[in-house]
Amino acid sequence: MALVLNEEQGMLRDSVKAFLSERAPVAHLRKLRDSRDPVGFDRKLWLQFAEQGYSAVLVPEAHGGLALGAVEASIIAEALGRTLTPTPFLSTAVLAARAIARAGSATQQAELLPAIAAAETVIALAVDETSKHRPGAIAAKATRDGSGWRLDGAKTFVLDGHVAERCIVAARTAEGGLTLLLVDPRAAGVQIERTLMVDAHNAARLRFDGVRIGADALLGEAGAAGAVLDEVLDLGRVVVAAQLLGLADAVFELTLAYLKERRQFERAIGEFQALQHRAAKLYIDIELTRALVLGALQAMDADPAKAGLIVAQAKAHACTTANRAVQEGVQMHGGVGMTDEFDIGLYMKRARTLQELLGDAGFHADRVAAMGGY
Amino acid sequence: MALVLNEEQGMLRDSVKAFLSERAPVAHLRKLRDSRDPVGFDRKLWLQFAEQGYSAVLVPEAHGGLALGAVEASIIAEALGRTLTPTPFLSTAVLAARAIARAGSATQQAELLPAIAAAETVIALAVDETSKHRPGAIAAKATRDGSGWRLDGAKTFVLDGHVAERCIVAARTAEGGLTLLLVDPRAAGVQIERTLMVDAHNAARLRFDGVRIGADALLGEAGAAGAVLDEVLDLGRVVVAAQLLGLADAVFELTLAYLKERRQFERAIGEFQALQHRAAKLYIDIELTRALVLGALQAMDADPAKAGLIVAQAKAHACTTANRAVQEGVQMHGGVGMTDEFDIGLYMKRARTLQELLGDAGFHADRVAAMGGY
Amino acid sequence: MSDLESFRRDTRAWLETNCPPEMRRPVTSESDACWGGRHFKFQSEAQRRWMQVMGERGWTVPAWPKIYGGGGLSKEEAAVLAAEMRALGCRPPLVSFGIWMLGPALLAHGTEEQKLEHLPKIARGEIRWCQGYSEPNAGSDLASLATKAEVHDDHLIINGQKIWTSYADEADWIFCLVRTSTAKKHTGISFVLFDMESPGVSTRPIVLISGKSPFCETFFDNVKVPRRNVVGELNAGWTIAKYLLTHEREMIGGIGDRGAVKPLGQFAADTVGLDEQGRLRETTLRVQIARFEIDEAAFRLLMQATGDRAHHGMGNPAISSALKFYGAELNKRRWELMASAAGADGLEWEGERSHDGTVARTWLRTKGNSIEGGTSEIQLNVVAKRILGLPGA
Amino acid sequence: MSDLESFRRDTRAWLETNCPPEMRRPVTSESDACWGGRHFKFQSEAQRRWMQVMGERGWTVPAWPKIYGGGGLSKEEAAVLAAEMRALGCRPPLVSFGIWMLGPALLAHGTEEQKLEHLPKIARGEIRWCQGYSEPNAGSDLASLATKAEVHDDHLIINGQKIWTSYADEADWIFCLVRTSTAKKHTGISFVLFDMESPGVSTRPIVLISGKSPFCETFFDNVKVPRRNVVGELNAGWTIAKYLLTHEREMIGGIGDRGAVKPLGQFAADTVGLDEQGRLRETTLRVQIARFEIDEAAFRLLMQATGDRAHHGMGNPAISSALKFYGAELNKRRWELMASAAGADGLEWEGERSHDGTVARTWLRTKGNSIEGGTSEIQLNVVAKRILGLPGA
Repeated sequence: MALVLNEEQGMLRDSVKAFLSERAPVAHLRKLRDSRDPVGFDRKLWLQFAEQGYSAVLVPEAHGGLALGAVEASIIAEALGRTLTPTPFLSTAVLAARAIARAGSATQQAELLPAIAAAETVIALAVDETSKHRPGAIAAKATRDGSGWRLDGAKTFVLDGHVAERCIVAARTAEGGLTLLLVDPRAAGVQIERTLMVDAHNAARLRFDGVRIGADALLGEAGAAGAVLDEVLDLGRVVVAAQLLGLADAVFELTLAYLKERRQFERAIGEFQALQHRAAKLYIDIELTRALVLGALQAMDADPAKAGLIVAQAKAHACTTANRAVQEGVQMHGGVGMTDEFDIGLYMKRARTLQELLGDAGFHADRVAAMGGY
Repeated sequence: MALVLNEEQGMLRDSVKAFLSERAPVAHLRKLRDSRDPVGFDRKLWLQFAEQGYSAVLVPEAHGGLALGAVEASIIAEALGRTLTPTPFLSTAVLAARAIARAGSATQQAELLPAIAAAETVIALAVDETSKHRPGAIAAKATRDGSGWRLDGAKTFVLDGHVAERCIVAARTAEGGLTLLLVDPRAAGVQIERTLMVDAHNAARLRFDGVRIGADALLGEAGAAGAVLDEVLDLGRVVVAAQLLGLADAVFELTLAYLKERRQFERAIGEFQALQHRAAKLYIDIELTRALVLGALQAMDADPAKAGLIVAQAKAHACTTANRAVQEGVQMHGGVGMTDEFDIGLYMKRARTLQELLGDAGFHADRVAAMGGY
Repeated sequence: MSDLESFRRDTRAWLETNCPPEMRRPVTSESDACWGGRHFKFQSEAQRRWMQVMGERGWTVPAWPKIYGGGGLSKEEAAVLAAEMRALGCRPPLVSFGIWMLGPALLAHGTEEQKLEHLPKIARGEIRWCQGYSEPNAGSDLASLATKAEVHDDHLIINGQKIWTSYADEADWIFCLVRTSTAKKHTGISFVLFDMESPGVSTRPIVLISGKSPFCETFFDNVKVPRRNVVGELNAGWTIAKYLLTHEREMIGGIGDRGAVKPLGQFAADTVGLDEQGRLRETTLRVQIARFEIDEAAFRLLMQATGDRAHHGMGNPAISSALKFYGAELNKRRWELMASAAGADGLEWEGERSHDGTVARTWLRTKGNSIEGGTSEIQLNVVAKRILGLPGA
Repeated sequence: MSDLESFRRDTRAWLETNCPPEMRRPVTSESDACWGGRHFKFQSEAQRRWMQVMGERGWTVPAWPKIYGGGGLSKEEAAVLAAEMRALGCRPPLVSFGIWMLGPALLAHGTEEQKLEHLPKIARGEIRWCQGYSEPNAGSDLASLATKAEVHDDHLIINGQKIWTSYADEADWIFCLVRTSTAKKHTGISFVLFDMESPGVSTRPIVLISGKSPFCETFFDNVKVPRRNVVGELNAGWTIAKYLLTHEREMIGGIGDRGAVKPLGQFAADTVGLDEQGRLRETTLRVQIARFEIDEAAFRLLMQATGDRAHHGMGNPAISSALKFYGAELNKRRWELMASAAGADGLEWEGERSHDGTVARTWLRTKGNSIEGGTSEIQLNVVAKRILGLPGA
């Protein structure tokens, strides 16, 4: 497949970019942050996502969705990376939508997927338990309890966890297999703590103490959720990589404009060769990420089970590039880049979170080595 | 202790630099290489080392030596790094001298140390068995055989191994401890293969097949040579680090001169800011190495048993700096730097060998982490 | 007993008597520092008293001449005092830009009248100073500053704006670079002192990406300053500014050296955990931290070597630019790695568990290290030119 | 069946009949390449025959017009031929600077006479060309070249020296940049062709740090060249040179892509070994290789994406500079890591075990990747200016 967007994808890219730069530019995030908004995103904007079809991108047609792929979901995520707009897109329309579409029962799908497509719900995925992403070491326990289940454990870094209507919780059964459970956060034994994050996006810590869950709340088969979880996480990773790419693009544009405009020593600072070479290298890194991410997205859409390596490569590369972009961005802006008034700091903060999310460059480099047999 | 050379050390530095730049500048190595010299170093020059006292630097006074320390040995090694002069200084006057002084019997010391001081012998240390330095995994076997020993195994990267009169071979006894054996390379069962190296310095592979060794050839106690070997290796490492420092200095001087002299686009290439910044960073790296290596040398002289961490840091840092120096050196010289006629390639080759010798940057970074408990 | 030994004995005895026990506890936060000045809120009576008794003795500025409020100590005596204070764990009685920056500048360039007027008040902590250098369009290229001072017979009228004036909102006086001539870029600058309570002065705090900061924007609207408040010759302030910039660089160089903080490897071992072989679970992080610790050790030794060389009359003063560059970059690396080791926990911005986001905020704050006090790019230019002798450009 | 399909069928049939079995084996070393020319020593009769039959058909240069010795194929047909050759494993029948460089330049800038004289000989492998661009004092700044051509009525007299002329000692003719006017730097250069057997031409091979090389120094001592051998206008050779430089860059860009070589991680696993967890024993190397492989994957995809974009009429042609830069740096990194993974064994320079020092020599040779064909610094300048639009300097 050619490593370029097709015509429909190009149109989607243009429309979502226009939509977000008009309705939710960086000032939108700033306002939510400064007003200490209790929800952390704009519910009206989220409904507009449904009007545009963005929240329905991964939902099957039978449930009111567009049944598009990772490439299209990432076009939206990339645009969100450019404007830093907080929405439940990743948690709900990507991670939850894919988990439910892949593993949900007919009843669950009929109940939840149309709601996702319509942006009428927020569903969070709870995987991480330690400060670093380590999905191989999930310790939350799902214990059989009569006809249903009992859930014990704690989750951290749960995106949109404090406003979700449902949580998909990954837990381990007594036999050691992974299980996904649909949990109502209002159930007895669930404790929710919103964590205010550096990037002013949503996250929460959840505790489950003997939470009772009906048999119908199992997402897929007990103890057999490993493959589904792998696919959902890989999808999330490559979508986050695309978001990092959009972020890096936006930061680089800001920086390049500043290099041309800011004058010191009687010339534009962009005339200084040391900065020129650094800018050129950063440009090349961004182009490398762009090609690799698109390759990973196409691989994900072709066959998720075979995309593990390139997804790991893409997430690692995107993390490194975005990190470099924000570091160079702040440094090249000098003092003004250090002020909260200027947007570039918001990009640096968001890049930090997106790097950590679903495994950082080091985590994925380790996977690349392991998959390469060394 | 102040991190500067004292007056005597300063004098030694000046004298050895003058001696080598007069008697054995880079052309000396080139001549040995181009003539495919079977010995690989100049025996007359080695005798002159004795006249200057250089070969006696680490030999105790009782055996005709100067009884100086790692700092002084490294002053000589640093100068050798500048001129790339091949000599048995490291193998014989540093590694063997320290091993014998620390672990040798009175008889052994009386026989060998004066010969080292007088540069009348060459003694090689044989430790490595694999392509990467891994002293923790020595597999050569020393088996009791009547009153003496029997040696089986293979060694690689043995400096001066093809011209040595004796080899100090590290082997493991049946109980698992390390033992040092003084082996006569002419003994039955010893096979020697000179390996022609990229840097035109001496090295060999040795094989020992049932080599019989008298009880008097044991250096120290059987199975208890671990601590001595650690000290000897650490001494070698920091001396090699100093050699890399001298090499980096010389390469940087060459490069800096070229930056000032070579003109392109109507100006000296050293006017281009991108090159200026790279040169400035390289300068700083070299100064960092200089300070760290001197600190490690002083620590080694104060108490070798406590110097492990800083020695590892110094060798790692020196490897990284010298590598950067030769890479930048060749690149900044452009085409001419790629020609064999020009000296800079010889520095790049020598840097490669010295990096590999006694553990590269990665090996020592790993030790730093292990000693730091992480 | 030598004079120095008896000085040591007397000093120790005096310190033991006069330094309050509260002032012998380790400094734990920036707010423990005593800055003095008209409006300073002392943390405790002990803090006030410690500043006062030391100020009376001139030991807040031990090496300044007594006539200017200093201790009049020789270099050796000052070293003994410092050593004894360290031995007893005495906190610095007073910190200020007056002591670090203005004092040395006035001693070198001020008139007798200026010295007598300002230095004793600095020594006693009566007047707190801030510095007015950078402007929105004069950062790295400081000499292009535009704050204008009209020169009249006996006064100047100042109009313009400064930025990055630390603690301007708490300072009593400012030392400030202003343009008194537009004829030439570097020679049209003057160094002036004035009271921040002068009509027409206003300040606005700057919020950084890391949160609140001591920095301000400072605005001058027809501020009238007596002509005698110009230090050095009119239009010759650039010499003083350059002197102070080098001075500042040396102070900031120490930033990369954080010996007191828990070693990174141990921090990471606590947050990330070790595997069965006792290695950090995150392999890449482990390698990066080991390399960082190697570079950190080298930097610590280079700092020490630079001091030792200076002590032996060796070394190039421009090395301070090299140290400033490397120290800043090293500290940024340290906090990138800290942030990475802290993982998701380190992303928290408020709340008790994260101590109001210490990791995230410090990580962000360190990004300024390579900008403030001369950018990393400027330092590399200086190294290239003044140490390596590379040609202009 | 479409025309293209029948072309495919015919082509395959012809190749199956005419391509000798020896010429269908994979190329294993540089010496397998057929360069043609007056003095070329064919490796085998099969090699000679394969060049000949393909040359007669014009398929050594399938897209050139038939009148100039080419195959006259459309873009689509040429792609089919390439695909079928790949499918059968046919080796390239002829490689040469005439095909890659001079041919395209002549097609674009040559006179009819020049095309008819030179192109068919290139196509049939009769004349082997070398290029004379760089000089000892004109490397990155090629336009400052000094090789002088005195212009007479019907001939030029050339004096000077070229360097890095690949295979000059085996070439029959040279295409060469010479200075025909000193009035202006860029506009005083002419592009000339002449026979290497002309009196006054001599060559000297260059030994590289990696050993023997195809490069030569080439000296011109009063070499007489007919005036009609100037390509394009007199003093307007710089246009052709720039065209060829971009062309060269695109070719060299592929250098970073070494899909065929054994993956680094596997090479290291073999040389260094794995621990009980199946990880490379050298932790740092493991992390560095993983990062390399990630960047390598990205580069491979960027190469592909660049092709795909060009195919869709998108993309900036200056991207070739970005690819050249990154490809060269990547290949250097690859071989630094190869050398490190090979350890002491990789230091050997001669002898069977090391295949005469393949690792060490290749490692050294790659250092030239970021110098030849335009240094990395020049490529970054181009990216900064032509893609990012950063201002002059």
